[in-house]
Amino acid sequence: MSKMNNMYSEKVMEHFTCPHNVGEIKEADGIGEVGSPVCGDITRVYIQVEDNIIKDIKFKTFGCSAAIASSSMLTEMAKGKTLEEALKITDADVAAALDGLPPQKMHCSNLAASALHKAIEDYQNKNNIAS
Amino acid sequence: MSKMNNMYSEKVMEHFTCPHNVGEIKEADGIGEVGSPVCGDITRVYIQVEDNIIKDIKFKTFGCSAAIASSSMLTEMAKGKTLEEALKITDADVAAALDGLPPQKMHCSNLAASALHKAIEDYQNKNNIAS
Amino acid sequence: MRRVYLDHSATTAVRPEVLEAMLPFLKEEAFGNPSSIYSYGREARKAVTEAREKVAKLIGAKPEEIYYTSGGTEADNLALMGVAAAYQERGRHIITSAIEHHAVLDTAQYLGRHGFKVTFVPVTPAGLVQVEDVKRAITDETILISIMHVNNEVGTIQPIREIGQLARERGIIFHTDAVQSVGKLPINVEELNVDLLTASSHKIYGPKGSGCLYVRKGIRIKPLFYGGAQERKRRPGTENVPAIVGFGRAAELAGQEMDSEMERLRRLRDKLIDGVLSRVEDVRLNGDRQQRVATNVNFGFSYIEGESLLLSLDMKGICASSGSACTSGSLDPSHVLLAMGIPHEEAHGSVRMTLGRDNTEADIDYVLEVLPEIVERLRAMSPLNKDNEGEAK
Amino acid sequence: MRRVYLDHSATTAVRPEVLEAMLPFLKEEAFGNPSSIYSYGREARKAVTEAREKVAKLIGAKPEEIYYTSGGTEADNLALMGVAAAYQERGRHIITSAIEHHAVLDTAQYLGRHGFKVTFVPVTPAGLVQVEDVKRAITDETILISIMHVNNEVGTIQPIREIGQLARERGIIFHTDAVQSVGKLPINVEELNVDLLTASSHKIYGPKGSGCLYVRKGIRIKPLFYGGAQERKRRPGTENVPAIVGFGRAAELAGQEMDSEMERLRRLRDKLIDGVLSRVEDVRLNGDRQQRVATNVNFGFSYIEGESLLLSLDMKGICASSGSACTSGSLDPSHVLLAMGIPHEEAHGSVRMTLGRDNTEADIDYVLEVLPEIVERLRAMSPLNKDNEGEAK
Ligand SMILES: Cc1ncc(COP(=O)(O)O)c(C=O)c1O
Ligand SMILES: Cc1ncc(COP(=O)(O)O)c(C=O)c1O
Repeated sequence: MSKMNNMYSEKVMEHFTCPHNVGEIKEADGIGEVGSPVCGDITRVYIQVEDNIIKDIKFKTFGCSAAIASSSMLTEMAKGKTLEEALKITDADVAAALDGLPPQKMHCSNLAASALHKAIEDYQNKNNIAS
Repeated sequence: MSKMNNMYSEKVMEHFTCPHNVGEIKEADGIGEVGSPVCGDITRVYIQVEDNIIKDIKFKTFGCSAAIASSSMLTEMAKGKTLEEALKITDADVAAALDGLPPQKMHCSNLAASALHKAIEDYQNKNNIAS
Repeated sequence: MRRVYLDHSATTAVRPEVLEAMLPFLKEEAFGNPSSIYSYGREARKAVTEAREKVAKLIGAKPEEIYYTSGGTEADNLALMGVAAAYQERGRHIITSAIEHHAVLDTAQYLGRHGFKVTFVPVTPAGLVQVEDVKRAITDETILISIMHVNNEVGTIQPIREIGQLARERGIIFHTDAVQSVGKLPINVEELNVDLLTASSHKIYGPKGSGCLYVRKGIRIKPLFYGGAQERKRRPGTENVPAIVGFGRAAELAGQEMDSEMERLRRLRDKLIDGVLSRVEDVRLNGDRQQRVATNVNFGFSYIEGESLLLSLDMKGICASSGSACTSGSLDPSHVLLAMGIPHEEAHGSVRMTLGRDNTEADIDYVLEVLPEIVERLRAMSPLNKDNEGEAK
Repeated sequence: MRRVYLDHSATTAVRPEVLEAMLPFLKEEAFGNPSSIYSYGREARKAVTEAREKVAKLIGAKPEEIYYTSGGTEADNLALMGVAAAYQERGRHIITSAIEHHAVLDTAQYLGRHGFKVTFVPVTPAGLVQVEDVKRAITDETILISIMHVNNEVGTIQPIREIGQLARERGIIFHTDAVQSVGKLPINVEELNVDLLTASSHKIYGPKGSGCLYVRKGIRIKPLFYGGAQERKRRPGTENVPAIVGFGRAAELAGQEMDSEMERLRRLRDKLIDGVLSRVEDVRLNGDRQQRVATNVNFGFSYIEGESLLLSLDMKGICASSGSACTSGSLDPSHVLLAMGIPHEEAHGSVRMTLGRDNTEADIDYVLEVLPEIVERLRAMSPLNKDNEGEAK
């Protein structure tokens, strides 16, 4: 067991305690999922797209506090952005917006941006848009 | 460094603090010495013999508290005894009379009886007595 | 906020009586080096000897069979490495189990990389080593069997006496890591047929920094390291006198109070187990319910991950621990739960709560009030939650 | 009776300020396991980190270069065994000195029995290692040089910076056992050119049960034993938090007070040396008078044996130690004194008095009053005393 808790920023704790945009979007325009149960971390992102803009976004996460906080932060960052803008958000950007994550959390609990990219891809595939 | 001090009996401490018969006998009838500086323990016993009896006995010891106490005790035990009786005193007898000695002290710091035996031998040699 | 400490298997606070016994050996009064011959040293020496008697008594050993170490980890290593080095001419096969603490497991693996063959016997889904499996693993080359007494994660009590009997019949040395059973189960090294036994002070309300290895008279071990003549050259270095004195006092108190205290904790444990099982769905008690130490509870909550559960509990003042990989920095969750055949995602969602002397019935009531809410909240966020998905669609 | 403790090189009492810093980590307040993620654990983790910074600062190292151990002996072993195991492919020759503490000496001898060649460089009659001798001992196979900073028996300060320079030029790893210099001499691992350095808490008014090995970034070491991930896997086992916190506080105080305190002790030391040399005949100061730590006095009294001298001093309330074989259970007196060329019988009659913060000028006056009488009394019993015999005849 380790010592990540005293390394969590206040931002992480805020987003973990009261995560934003938890849930699903029925009949979402795109769904993306990354992670695996083996890693102990699965993040699923749902998006609703209108006029190339992310109108609504929701997530479900099975994972540690860092994973939950990352998902919450990601959805806040992506909402209202164009798909092109949203695709530029990286996992590192999410971590930075959370005032950093402990090193051992970077590789595994910080997958929300990747899930979003997959959701956008899903949307583009469904709508035959070349990415 | 070790723990012998709490193992010393009160008898040992008594004889170490106020040893009996310290010193030399000028023109002694017999002198015996055992031990070596390497071992850190040398005991020399001087005897004065009259009518086959140990009239006077003195010792000098370079050694630890156990060695000094053993010498003191030995001289007390031997004084007034016939040579035959004195030859029967063993190092183990001396240790027993001191209410025991710590195990690591038995082989090295408990040589007084041996020194006495040598002193008696010396006396017998000088006086051509077969032992 | 109420603070409920439920991680007594990780470490415990030093009891006031124990601290009181230690203090003179920290301060001017009696801080001396036990190897010295003057009075300060004598007092320290005497105290170390008395503590040795107390520790020995708790496990039915002779004082001269106790070797102090810095803790359980070092004692486990001394047992395995010490026996391996001393008996390697006789054979190079070691048997241990898949659910040992890392102090045994990693050491066995180290030996496995350095000329020894190691068999890790499996466990049942309930977390129990089977004597038959140990028996089957024995070869002519087997010099050592090391099976823990009580598992630190799921609290299961292993059949030590039977394995010891088997080892004895075959002339094999038998070690048990009893860090989680000392002070919690009656232990007698004769009745249990063990040759070496590990104990740790800070698990029984003694200070950190002390532990011991019991080594049956006649069994040889090589030291882990070299220096002064302390602990009859098996464990050199200035003795940690205050910690040793504290360990002794803690052992004494543990022996005196064991029966009544374990009865009390068993009741609290059962209340906690039954309460959670009846209030929360999709939860499983990890580890055998019968062959279980009085202090251990370990739940697997489906659909959620342990670290976020722990942190949520901590925010409510409840200290627990988890088999989650996310608390260990590695990717795999608890090797113990995996060895019991629990799937990865379920293992990630496990939480251990271990009871101790400061826990009361009110503590358990509080946990039973708080825990179900937290589980519900986290499950609502989880993509694995089947019910949840059903609703959503 | 006055009690004068003059064995500060053996061990010291925990300072009140240090004890105060430790107490919360023993009691309910903050006893947690630093590996846990809940609040109790966080406090412990933070305290361990802060202590690491304090210890690092005292020797001019970075916090992440400090590995806590259970004490000096373990740290010395970790240095020698750890480097030997990690670099054995590069070469199998180790250089150390004839006057090291047993924690280095015996470990080097162990390695000498297990595939390594070990050279023990000699010392001068004043107890000093000569850089030239180290230089001559170097071969293409040399992977490690280990020379202590200050000798524990005679207090001599070794030319560490020069040996470090030499090692660096030859690409050889350099370890110094600084147990007797930390807190007594200014130490900066950069300026001293050392790659590994051993320190021990209980020699600087910290608690027993903690010490550390400084390992320069980039130097590899293999652990002595296996288990949890503590100390970046170099030293597994639940951290001894109270002892670590105490070690940190002790290091901090030692750094703050070193200059003035060592000046004070140097004066007391010189008073004791000059006083004894002028009052007692046939006495020799063992160890160089100039290259000497401020706290050490070591006399050789001809014609008498150390243990009886120690016991006599103890009866007067004075705690000292001795190079006498009679205090070690072995036949040979101190290997340090013998390596300095002192004859056996003289070595047997040596006494070490090491000063510390509780010593006052009045203590020295008392020793100067009592010691000559004791020496005289014991000499009167000695068959080696030439004067004495002269008189008697
Ligand atoms: C079963 C078991 N063995 C060994 C250990 C290691 O003990 P310590 O923390 O005293 O090194 C522990 C505790 O962490 C344990 O639970
Ligand atoms: C020079 C030296 N090295 C190592 C040690 C061993 O330290 P510890 O007693 O902390 O194991 C000592 C003290 O005994 C020492 O003086």
